[in-house]
Amino acid sequence: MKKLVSIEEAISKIEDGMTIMIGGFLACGSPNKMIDALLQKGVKDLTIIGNDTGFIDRGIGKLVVSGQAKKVIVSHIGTNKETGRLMNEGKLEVVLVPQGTLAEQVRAGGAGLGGVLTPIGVGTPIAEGKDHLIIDGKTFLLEKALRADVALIFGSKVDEKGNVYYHESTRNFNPLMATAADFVIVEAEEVVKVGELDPHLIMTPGLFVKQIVKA
Amino acid sequence: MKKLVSIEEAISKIEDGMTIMIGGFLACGSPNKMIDALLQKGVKDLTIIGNDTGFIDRGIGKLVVSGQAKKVIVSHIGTNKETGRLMNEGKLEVVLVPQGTLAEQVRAGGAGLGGVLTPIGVGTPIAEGKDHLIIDGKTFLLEKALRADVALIFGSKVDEKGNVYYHESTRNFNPLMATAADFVIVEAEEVVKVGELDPHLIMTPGLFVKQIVKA
Amino acid sequence: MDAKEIIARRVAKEFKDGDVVNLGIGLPTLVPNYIDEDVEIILHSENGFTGIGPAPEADQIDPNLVNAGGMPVTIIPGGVFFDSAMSFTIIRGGHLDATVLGALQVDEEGNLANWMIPGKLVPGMGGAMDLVGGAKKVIVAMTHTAKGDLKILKKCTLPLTGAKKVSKIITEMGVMEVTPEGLVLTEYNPEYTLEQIKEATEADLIIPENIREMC
Amino acid sequence: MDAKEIIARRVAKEFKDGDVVNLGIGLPTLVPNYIDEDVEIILHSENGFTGIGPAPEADQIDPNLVNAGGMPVTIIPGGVFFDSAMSFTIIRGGHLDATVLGALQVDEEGNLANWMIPGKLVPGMGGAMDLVGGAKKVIVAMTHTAKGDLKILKKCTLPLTGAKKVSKIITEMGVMEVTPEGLVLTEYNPEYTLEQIKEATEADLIIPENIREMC
Repeated sequence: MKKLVSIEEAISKIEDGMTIMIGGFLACGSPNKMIDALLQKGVKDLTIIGNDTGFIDRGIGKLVVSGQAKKVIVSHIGTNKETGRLMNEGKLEVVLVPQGTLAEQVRAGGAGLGGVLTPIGVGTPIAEGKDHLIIDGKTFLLEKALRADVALIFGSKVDEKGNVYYHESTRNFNPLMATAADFVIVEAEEVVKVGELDPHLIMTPGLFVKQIVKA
Repeated sequence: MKKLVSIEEAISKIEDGMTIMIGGFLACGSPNKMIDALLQKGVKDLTIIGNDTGFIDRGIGKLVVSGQAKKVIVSHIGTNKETGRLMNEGKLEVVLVPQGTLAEQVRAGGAGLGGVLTPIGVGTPIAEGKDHLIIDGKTFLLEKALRADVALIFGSKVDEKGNVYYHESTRNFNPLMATAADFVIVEAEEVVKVGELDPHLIMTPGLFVKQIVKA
Repeated sequence: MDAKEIIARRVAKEFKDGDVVNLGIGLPTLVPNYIDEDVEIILHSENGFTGIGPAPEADQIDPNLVNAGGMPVTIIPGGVFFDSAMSFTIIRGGHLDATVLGALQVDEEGNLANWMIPGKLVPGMGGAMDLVGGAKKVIVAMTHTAKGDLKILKKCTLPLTGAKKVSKIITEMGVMEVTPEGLVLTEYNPEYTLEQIKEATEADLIIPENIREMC
Repeated sequence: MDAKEIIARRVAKEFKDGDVVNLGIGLPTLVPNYIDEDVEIILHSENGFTGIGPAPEADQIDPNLVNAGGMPVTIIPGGVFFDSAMSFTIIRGGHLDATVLGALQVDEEGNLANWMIPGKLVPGMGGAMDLVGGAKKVIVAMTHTAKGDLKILKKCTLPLTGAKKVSKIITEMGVMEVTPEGLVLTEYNPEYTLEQIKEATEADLIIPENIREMC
């Protein structure tokens, strides 16, 4: 199975209205070439799941500025003023989620679990309308699992079978998102031969990855 | 903080009646020196959480044969006939849990989550008496988080701050258990200086580890 | 060819290039010997890696590298080591194309029992419940009867491993698919008559017009 | 010393050797400058590592290594990289000894608001809800008032980040502990009179007999 494809071929998988997970944390470890390709393709009405909406000119934020996102599910929007502006104008739906809850929701989606039972957010506005479970006397919120049609992740070194190594703080949400979408595309900073990566250093097994594009 | 201690000092933390997690999979990646020290100390009425009860002469199984376990929470007992015999004689309580559920329960205990919502086991005897949650039309069992007083784990290379690298298939439950106990002791095949391990190869951050003993 | 070889050879035809497969202990481990050269499958070992290679030579045995049955194995280039949580994320999350397991009993609704005989034998489920519940395709590979006792039943009488999860049953007598209408014998081994196969099967077998010889 | 330095210097005294600490952006990042040389703390960065080191020289900036505020940092020997799930396992699972954060409002019940001003400013909670909910000790470090507006209230009016989670409030005026009886002013800065401090605080302050000067 040949996984390495052109950006054009990979981007052809993404259609209007899809839910897309995009890796990275304030654009560190984000698949920037794929984001640019999405801009160029002009695909719209996207629901984007990511840690944050980055900056107006970097990371996920570009897709907010371009108006291609109809909804974002993120933990933070403070570094991109356009997100707040579009939200206040009613042009963008913003769901804010505690970062650790978001990580677990994505992980649960990838792990076949129904949701997450977390104590985080109890007694705050984000608990409103959500199921509260009392387990052994402690209260937990039920936060549902998240999945996406496509996940766009960024890998520092990727072998031809799709095994991914993430360098330093680029890892963040990438390995979680790689498990939680129907179609996973990794943007590889460097593509290496099978066998070149230490099997202990591979953080995303290639079985999760459908396509590889070069950064 | 000096974490490297003698086995005698580490073992002194373990008392009758405690709940102990022990890493390893059919004794591969088990802390065998610590298990032998527990045998020698003769501490009893233990509740042991592990993947399996190993063999009569290897791994967790030794503590079953010696009669020091009053209860085991494991996924498999078929390789140790003594477990079944003691269970049938009413001398040992055995709680059998699907391996993946056990892994998530331990992880949830370490991650501050209330439990696991898993589809595994629905419609089987293990679902009896457990809460069933229907989420978006699919049925999940609520399996509670697991924690222990002490976790005994095995690491292939451990630095003096307690950062752990697990080699090959010794990893299994070890990194999960390292997060889910009040006191974590790692048995190190090799102790190395701080800085010798690639920070990407460390699978258990040292902050989880209280003490290190040499294997 | 003995019964086991017939079964393993037929199971091997179930896979397409790139499939991720978990093989249970015993008979299923014979399957790789019969897979077409141009079909490359990824073998998953639930104790924590993908890329199971051939058994090592006696002088090459590595105690840190065993399969889920505790037997020494090797890992092929492109293989990946991970912990038990990731291992079962792969299984439970729907990332496993197929699992091949033996059974004590299987029935026409696709129920499977293979983890205990109350009062007699209780090995535990290990990873079997997760495999049966999580794999996209659950293939039961076993001899059609056990010392004359029927194993393919109208309704399992032993405690279930999974409810309505089996996709296909492959024995030395034939191939049966679980369908909403019941068990369909899609292929038969011409060494047996259809009458012999029906007699060896408690479940009703639907014999389609286009039944083929097993190959 | 300006207010920020006074606060950071006092916060630095909260830690003991080996503590695992997460410092919020802004003022809290000044704290490491004031920690005793014989106290070694482990700094946690919620985007995915422990062992935050000093900021790099301009020509040493590594785009793959940033802190949770997106700023270039370094990692010290013994530091560890991990993904967002592990990062919040550390936070939510009770493995973080302390977190130091700023606040828009904090009240005498230990409630904290710092993630949004409805209709005006909605940066999102990022990791703050997890930090407030998960850390063993939640230290609010901030200037006592904001341009004359009181921030230490009887009851927060802004949406909460965490309910009843704050342990201690440290400002340039003093140190307040949250107790079941209310806010206890345990230390005060002698540059201010107790009357001035009370006037700058909407919450009732309990002044114990053994109140000390802030150091």
